[in-house]
Amino acid sequence: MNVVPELKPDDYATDQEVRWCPGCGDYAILKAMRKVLSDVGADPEQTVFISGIGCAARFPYYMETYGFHTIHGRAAAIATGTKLANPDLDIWLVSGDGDSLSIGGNHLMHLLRRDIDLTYLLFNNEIYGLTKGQASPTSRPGTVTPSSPSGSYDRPAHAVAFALGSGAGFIARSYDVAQPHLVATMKRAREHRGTSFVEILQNCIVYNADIFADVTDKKVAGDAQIHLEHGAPLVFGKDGDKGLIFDVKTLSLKAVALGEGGVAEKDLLVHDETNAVLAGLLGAMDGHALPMALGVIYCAPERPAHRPAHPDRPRGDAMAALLDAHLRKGHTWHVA
Amino acid sequence: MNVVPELKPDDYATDQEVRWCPGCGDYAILKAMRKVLSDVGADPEQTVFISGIGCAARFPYYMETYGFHTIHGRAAAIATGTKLANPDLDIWLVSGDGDSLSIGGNHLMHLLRRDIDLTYLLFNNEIYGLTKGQASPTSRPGTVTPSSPSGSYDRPAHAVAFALGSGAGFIARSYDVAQPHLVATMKRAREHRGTSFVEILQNCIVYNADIFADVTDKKVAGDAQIHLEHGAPLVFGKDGDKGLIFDVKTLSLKAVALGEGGVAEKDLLVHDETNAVLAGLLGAMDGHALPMALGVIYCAPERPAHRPAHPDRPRGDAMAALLDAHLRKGHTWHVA
Amino acid sequence: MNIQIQDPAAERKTPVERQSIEAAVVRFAGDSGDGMQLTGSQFTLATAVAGNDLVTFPDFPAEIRAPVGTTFGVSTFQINFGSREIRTAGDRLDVLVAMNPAALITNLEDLRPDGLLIVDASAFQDRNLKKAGYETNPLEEDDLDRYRVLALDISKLTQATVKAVDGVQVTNKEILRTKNMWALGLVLWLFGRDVAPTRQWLGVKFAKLEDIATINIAALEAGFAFGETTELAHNVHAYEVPPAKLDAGEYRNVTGAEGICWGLATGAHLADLPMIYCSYPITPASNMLHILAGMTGGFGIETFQAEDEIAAVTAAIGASYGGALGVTGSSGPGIALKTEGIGLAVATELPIVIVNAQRGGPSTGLPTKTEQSDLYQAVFGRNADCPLVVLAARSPGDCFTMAVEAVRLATKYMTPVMLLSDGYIANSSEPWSIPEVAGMTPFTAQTNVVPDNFAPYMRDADTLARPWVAPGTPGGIHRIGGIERSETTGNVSYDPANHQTMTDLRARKIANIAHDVPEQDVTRGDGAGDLAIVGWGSTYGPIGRAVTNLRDEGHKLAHIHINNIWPLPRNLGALLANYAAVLVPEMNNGQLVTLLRAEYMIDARSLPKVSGKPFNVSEIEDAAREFLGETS
Amino acid sequence: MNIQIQDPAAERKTPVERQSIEAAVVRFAGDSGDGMQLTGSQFTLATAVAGNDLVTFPDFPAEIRAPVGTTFGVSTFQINFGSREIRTAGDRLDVLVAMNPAALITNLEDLRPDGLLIVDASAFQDRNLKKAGYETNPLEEDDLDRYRVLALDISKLTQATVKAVDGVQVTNKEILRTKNMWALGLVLWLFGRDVAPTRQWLGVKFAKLEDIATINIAALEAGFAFGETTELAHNVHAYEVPPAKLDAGEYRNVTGAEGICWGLATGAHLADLPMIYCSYPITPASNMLHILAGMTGGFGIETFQAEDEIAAVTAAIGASYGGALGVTGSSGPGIALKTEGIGLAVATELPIVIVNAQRGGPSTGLPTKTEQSDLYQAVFGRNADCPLVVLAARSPGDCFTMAVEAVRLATKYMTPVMLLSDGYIANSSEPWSIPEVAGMTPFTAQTNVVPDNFAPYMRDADTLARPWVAPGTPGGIHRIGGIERSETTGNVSYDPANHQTMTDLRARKIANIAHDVPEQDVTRGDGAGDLAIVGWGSTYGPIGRAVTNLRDEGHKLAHIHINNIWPLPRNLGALLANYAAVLVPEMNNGQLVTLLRAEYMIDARSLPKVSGKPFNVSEIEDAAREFLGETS
Ligand SMILES: Cc1ncc(C[n+]2csc(CCOP(=O)(O)OP(=O)(O)O)c2C)c(N)n1
Ligand SMILES: Cc1ncc(C[n+]2csc(CCOP(=O)(O)OP(=O)(O)O)c2C)c(N)n1
Ligand code: SF4
Ligand code: SF4
Ligand SMILES: [Mg+2]
Ligand SMILES: [Mg+2]
Repeated sequence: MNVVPELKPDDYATDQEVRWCPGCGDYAILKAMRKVLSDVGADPEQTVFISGIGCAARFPYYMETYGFHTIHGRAAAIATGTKLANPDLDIWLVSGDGDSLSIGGNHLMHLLRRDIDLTYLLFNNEIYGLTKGQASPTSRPGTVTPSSPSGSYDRPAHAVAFALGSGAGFIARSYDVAQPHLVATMKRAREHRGTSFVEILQNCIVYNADIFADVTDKKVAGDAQIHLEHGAPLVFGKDGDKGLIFDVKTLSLKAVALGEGGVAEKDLLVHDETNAVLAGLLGAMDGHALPMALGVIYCAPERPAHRPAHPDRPRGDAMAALLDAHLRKGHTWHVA
Repeated sequence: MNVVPELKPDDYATDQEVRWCPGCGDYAILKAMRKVLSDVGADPEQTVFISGIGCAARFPYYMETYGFHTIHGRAAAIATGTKLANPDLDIWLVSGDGDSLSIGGNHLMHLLRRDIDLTYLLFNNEIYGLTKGQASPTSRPGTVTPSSPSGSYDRPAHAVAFALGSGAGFIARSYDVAQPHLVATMKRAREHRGTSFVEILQNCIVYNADIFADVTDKKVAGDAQIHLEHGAPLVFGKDGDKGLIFDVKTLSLKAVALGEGGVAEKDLLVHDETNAVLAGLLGAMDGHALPMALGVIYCAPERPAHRPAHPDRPRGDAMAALLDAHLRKGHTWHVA
Repeated sequence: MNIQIQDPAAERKTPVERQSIEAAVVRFAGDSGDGMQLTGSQFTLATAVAGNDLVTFPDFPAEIRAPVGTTFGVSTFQINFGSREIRTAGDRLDVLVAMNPAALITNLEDLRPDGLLIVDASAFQDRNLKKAGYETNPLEEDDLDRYRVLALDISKLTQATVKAVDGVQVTNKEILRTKNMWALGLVLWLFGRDVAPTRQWLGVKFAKLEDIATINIAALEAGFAFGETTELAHNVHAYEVPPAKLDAGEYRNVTGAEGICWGLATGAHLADLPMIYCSYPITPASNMLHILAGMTGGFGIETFQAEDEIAAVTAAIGASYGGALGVTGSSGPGIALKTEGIGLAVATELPIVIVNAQRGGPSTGLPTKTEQSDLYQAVFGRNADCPLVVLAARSPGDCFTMAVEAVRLATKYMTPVMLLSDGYIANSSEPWSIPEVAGMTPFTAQTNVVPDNFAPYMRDADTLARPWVAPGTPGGIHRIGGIERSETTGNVSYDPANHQTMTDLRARKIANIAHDVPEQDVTRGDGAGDLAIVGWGSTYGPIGRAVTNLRDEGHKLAHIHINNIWPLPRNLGALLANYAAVLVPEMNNGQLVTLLRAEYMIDARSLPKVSGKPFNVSEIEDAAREFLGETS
Repeated sequence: MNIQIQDPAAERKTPVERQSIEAAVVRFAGDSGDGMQLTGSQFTLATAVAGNDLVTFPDFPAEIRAPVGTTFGVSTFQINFGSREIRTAGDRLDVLVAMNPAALITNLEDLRPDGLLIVDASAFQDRNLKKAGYETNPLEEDDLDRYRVLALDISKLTQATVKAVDGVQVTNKEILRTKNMWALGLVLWLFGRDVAPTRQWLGVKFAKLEDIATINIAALEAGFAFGETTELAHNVHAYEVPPAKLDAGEYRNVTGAEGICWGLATGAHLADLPMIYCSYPITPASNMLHILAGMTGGFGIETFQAEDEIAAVTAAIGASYGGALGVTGSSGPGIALKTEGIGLAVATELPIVIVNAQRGGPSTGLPTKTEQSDLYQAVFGRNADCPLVVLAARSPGDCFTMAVEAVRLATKYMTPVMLLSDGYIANSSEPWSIPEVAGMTPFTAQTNVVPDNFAPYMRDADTLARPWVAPGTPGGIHRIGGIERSETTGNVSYDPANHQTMTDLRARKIANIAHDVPEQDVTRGDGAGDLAIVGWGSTYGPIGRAVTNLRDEGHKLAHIHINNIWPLPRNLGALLANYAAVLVPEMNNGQLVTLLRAEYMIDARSLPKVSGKPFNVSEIEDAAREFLGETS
């Protein structure tokens, strides 16, 4: 690797005009991404953005790194091939909720179980942006769209639950305009070895505007969000006056008011990002009855890599000799 | 529906020669299936078996009901179409672990989240039988096969965890030769409304013989299995002398010996099949540190069906009139 | 040059004298946010109501909402209308309305010399000019001298109008959004059209936003009044385009997407089947999903938005297996994904209809642009010998007819039918003589009747179709599958002779359909001559116009337009042999031409165009002239 | 009829007199559990070592392990060997070894009249007879009179032999499993072959099971000795098949699957690239995955068993994007699923090799049977105008050559290359003169070199290839994608003229490859004549034999065998024009013939065969005779 001069966020911008709708949450994510790369001093030549198809998937065009805008739903498989070809690359995968969880669900599942070392950013706007607003698998029941004029029927897919069920080793969540939080979360994801899965709630201002406002709106954020920190008690609330405890009877989480009924911070559940069961409980909270969990929901302890390292090979004559020997293995005979 | 005469298990057999390897676990499942239909008095004319491709997927040929042997991995989508066309049908979907969790993972996920009312039988032999023994996504790491001569690398997919993560409403497990248990489990699955997902451990005697023996072998079954019953304490062990408790510190299950340290049956966890968190914990037990859970692992409380009932339509002239009116909606004009 | 910026307070002029013309091509071009599609549709409506024949061509940007003022954010709507038969959206514009510099720079080259250019001068500001790539303001240069330019400060004009309306509570932004209605009003006046239908439509659209309705209507009427009352530049005439001689009947505008959906619904009705439309969104096929999802009023239509295209086609197969009419629709890349599934439908001989709204490729290609390059895929694009029926629609109205035919053939012959439309047909519209569904002959398909001596692969002696017995049918228990099946019984068979028999049967069944579809007619011209121009799909318009023009010049050529792509019409080979030369214009690199050459050993020549745009009439004329021994 | 069941204790006979013959066809047929594939391979080895030319044809049941004794559980292995050039596995059998009634009933019709039938009489028991569908024991009827029948109680013979071996601890079941070795011994004797290679092989195979090795070797030698010592029926001769005149060199047997894998590995070496083979198991392509997965000894080959075929092809694309040689292999239905992905490789101009081991279809079809019916899919089967290179291998050895060529063309022209083999080639074997990799000219591909004035879609003036710059390369940062790209810069472009340019470039790049591949030669015969029989792929053998036979009879015909399916060889049209007629035998319903007719306007005629079986030489001869004006 060559020495990378210090780069500012803007140095990661290409000369291509950014073509999202004005006000789209994707702009904020783009901004955060450039900051992440600048902060960690990423070498643009060793960095690759791979995406599927969708509004989100235009991302690579705007990053002055290597980039591949592929086809709908297959970015996970393509990135797997690229990583196998060159394990040194720092690969970022950008994909929408339709791209990831509708047509691409199978590849996402297998990427996660194979734990290929890359960072997966799922831009979840709960809608198909690029194709003009049809319901996505993450759309809430009853979402009225051109393809569901009487409201969508199907129970939504849940990104975090799906990732856990698929065996993901790293799961985090943030949202578009939560700049410092998003930047920090993406950095953690980049550090983790194996597939790091990050759900980013993203506002599609045209087809699903403000769908996350009940969680992200500044006015409600305090009570509707909980920011996770490994080893720290699960405190939330505008004034840090609430917390989560575990109810053994129902095997579920419960919100409590600190101070009330004698509950102190020490009585609260402590976040353990290595605990998959806790991850399932936290991941499921939707910001209504319980606050939505943001940050690193799950980070499995280092898992053994089973796939052998990239195979070495001799070159030139040495390889020719190897092949010539291989072709002559087993029974051969000579004709004079 | 017409009156169905009483049918014996053998009455559900076709005239086609069964073409599995002698000793294959599929025979036992076939036997159980015929018994299920006979026991519940299923009308063969209202019953359909739909399968993908694989050894397991030959199933429909052997059932004297309607049947469709389709293509690899797509049975879930095909069955969805059939159910939409005729909601009265009793549909059984038969699929191998490769068919379901490799090529077919995406359709399985979406079937489960849509909760289409049918019974899904996943024959898990942890191997690709039909194509002669390659590793499947459920194969254990290190499985030596023609496609993984140095042992398979990838972390296995977990059927129950995947089903939970996909939002399944009914999840059960049994195994091929556990005849009464398998029959009872399939009956429960059939009764449940929505997609009932049943993992059946199945012995592929040719390519993965006895891979489940450490759980299913009569000699170890007592300690390696736990049979779930809703509302009953989680007791297991050859002599019913062990049980499961919940460890709040680690949010995990723990096996205890009854009597030891004063643990009595009343201290044990009670199975609540409506609790998804418990389902996750039970489903993950693999028969080694903790016994493998058999029976109904999860059965969600009745969930509202969002999809409207099959649309009614007028016929003949009435429909023609409806269409003629529709074509004339909006601006029209007359040319004389 | 001297551009005259009109003042709204200009004097009242003398009563309008309208110049009568046979046809005109108008294009509205503006920013995506400028509402050009609505403007175009409303002008279309007024034009249709006035009795003209017409063809429209909407062209959207690929971006959802591109930044304001950019060239890639320009949205256009073109209409060709006239008192004669209109076949294309028109090669060259008579009138271009450009709402900003980006719209001007990207559309000007299509305006004919001396054509009328209406621009919103208020949008020609520094920022906009720069975004469009202009160094200087074109309105102040003399590059526009070849056109008749009407540069108006539409912002100011609109604002003035709306301010005059009493008691409405609107923002300036809302006022400026009505500029398109002002422009529409002016163009309506230009062609002597009625504002009433648009006024009515605005009232309905903004029923819940009364003030918005009011200001839009005010702007519309102001634009019209401006034409009526203001002395425009000396070279701006008002026109009259008399009604076309259309057959008597009730008419409406129809887009290709509507035509297909209504045709499918009608086909399902004629077959007496419920229909399940299984699809995954993709441009330009999504419209069909939207239209059918909206047909909730008891048509027996269910839509299923699948997780991907594979699920869509296989769910359609499952639906047909279950006794409904399974239909799936997509566009090139999505159809590619359906390939394996379609093979299953061929093997199990289940009827499904697959609609392909073709778009530019390969791969993601040009999703919002038109092309007809999936003919190879339709006819040949499956593993093994895997024949099916391929139909192509030639116009929005023809979409209806072909969709009905697709259902008829699928259900009668128990086969998948692929119906090809394209991005152009799907979105463009034409006046359509509304058919009478009540008068159509049913072709009832029965899925719950078990024939005597039933076997799943027994065959009708004429059609070679196997019986369609859906699960749930008493007495019909059987099993089917994708492994080769024994003739008649349908049981799995690896027997070599049986495989040969079944392969032959599958091919013969499809080939025989040629006897059940019309002979190929000569669309225009005589049954023999110097040149046949053979087309399919949406080249219908430009080929037709080109042939008419050349025949008017005395050339002996004919237009032959093929709807039955596979099997080809039974007389086609003989017919084509009557012409000295055969030319095949296609919006692809020469696909039908391969088929014709292979089938008939006729030295058909290709005229390919792969630019994402329909043919211009002149392109076809030019190529034809070469064959006719002339250089134009 | 009078069948003589031989007694092992029969008298020693007079020294063997061997009848010298030019060639012989032998088929071993038995239950799946009878080890016929091993038996056949060992006989092949001995035959190859003896210097014969040969072709083999293994045929497995579709079932993994069908119930014992059933007709659908029969497994066969056929070998044609001789002192002349051998081109097919042979139409008619000279010797049939049938280990049970099911093997007899399903194979007898291929035995030539007066052919030698060796049966294990001990298997002709009631149960087995019934399972095979015999009402009575055929060995006791006179239907077999037209053959020379050697019915032996091989069970008894084997048991007797093994019992004579000292000190082994084996079960009776294990003893009976050596019957195949006994039969092999006898057939080895029949043709005067050496048992040594098999003895050695058994020693290695059962290195850890000494007793099993011992009894197998004992059975093998006993079978041989039985022939040597026993007075066989008067009409059973021993044969001698002298060595063939093969070119000097080191030889081995190679299957098509091996040929392709080793060719890919060699190609990757010549291109100096690591290779990543991405695949999803499917018959008959899985073997390639198995072989390559086994090549762990430092060849720079990685295998990736993907979750499905879409992931396989797209991972291969990702691998090539990453700077490795991405390869994917599958069979018809799996290739169908790759269609969309391949379009991306065409659009982004990334090199991948796609191997299609074709099988019977449509849909699941006949997975274990051969067919060459994916030519349409290979050439035409994608959405839009989406050209790529299609190559076909004609024999197991040719698989190696074509795989190297596929890598060369893919990397030189930055294009996907589809390489067609089939179930027959993949599994059958032939002696192969082992090439010297060390002597081959490299065609190094560089993925980490940035050309001057780099732009991702700049092009080499000769090849029209764009540069291959993998991520990680200093100074080469760029982005690519599936949306249409601007010429040179590769930035997204919706410009109509650019799309036309790029479409033309894509087509021209592939068409130009015709100048870089050999001109079409005449495989056999002269460059002009009454008839050209044109073939591709695995029809090579039967066409070659048929043409040789007919030329020996004095007919003026030639065999032209095409390896370059797309683009077709540049001289092919002119060459074919030299023949009065062109006949195209294909194991499909006439696919290459479509291409030839469309391209060259030559009235080529199809000889289709779609039975899951290779052509018989006689079928081609008969069809050719009709063209040559004779009825045979
Ligand atoms: C094979 C295929 N099917 C369908 C499409 C059309 N398509 C493009 S993006 C998209 C979904 C976009 O939604 P999402 O992934 O959520 O991304 P967003 O636009 O919301 O960022 C669809 C259906 C396609 N390009 N290719
Ligand atoms: C599209 C496609 N890809 C691959 C195959 C080959 N194939 C058939 S069955 C199968 C997997 C079988 O494994 P599983 O689903 O576990 O079923 P089992 O045979 O073990 O019962 C594969 C890979 C196919 N038929 N079609
Ligand atoms: S459609 Fe939605 S997601 Fe797409 S660019 Fe516009 S605002 Fe963003
Ligand atoms: S291969 Fe395995 S799963 Fe398949 S039939 Fe044989 S034993 Fe059963
Ligand atoms: Mg989205
Ligand atoms: Mg399996």
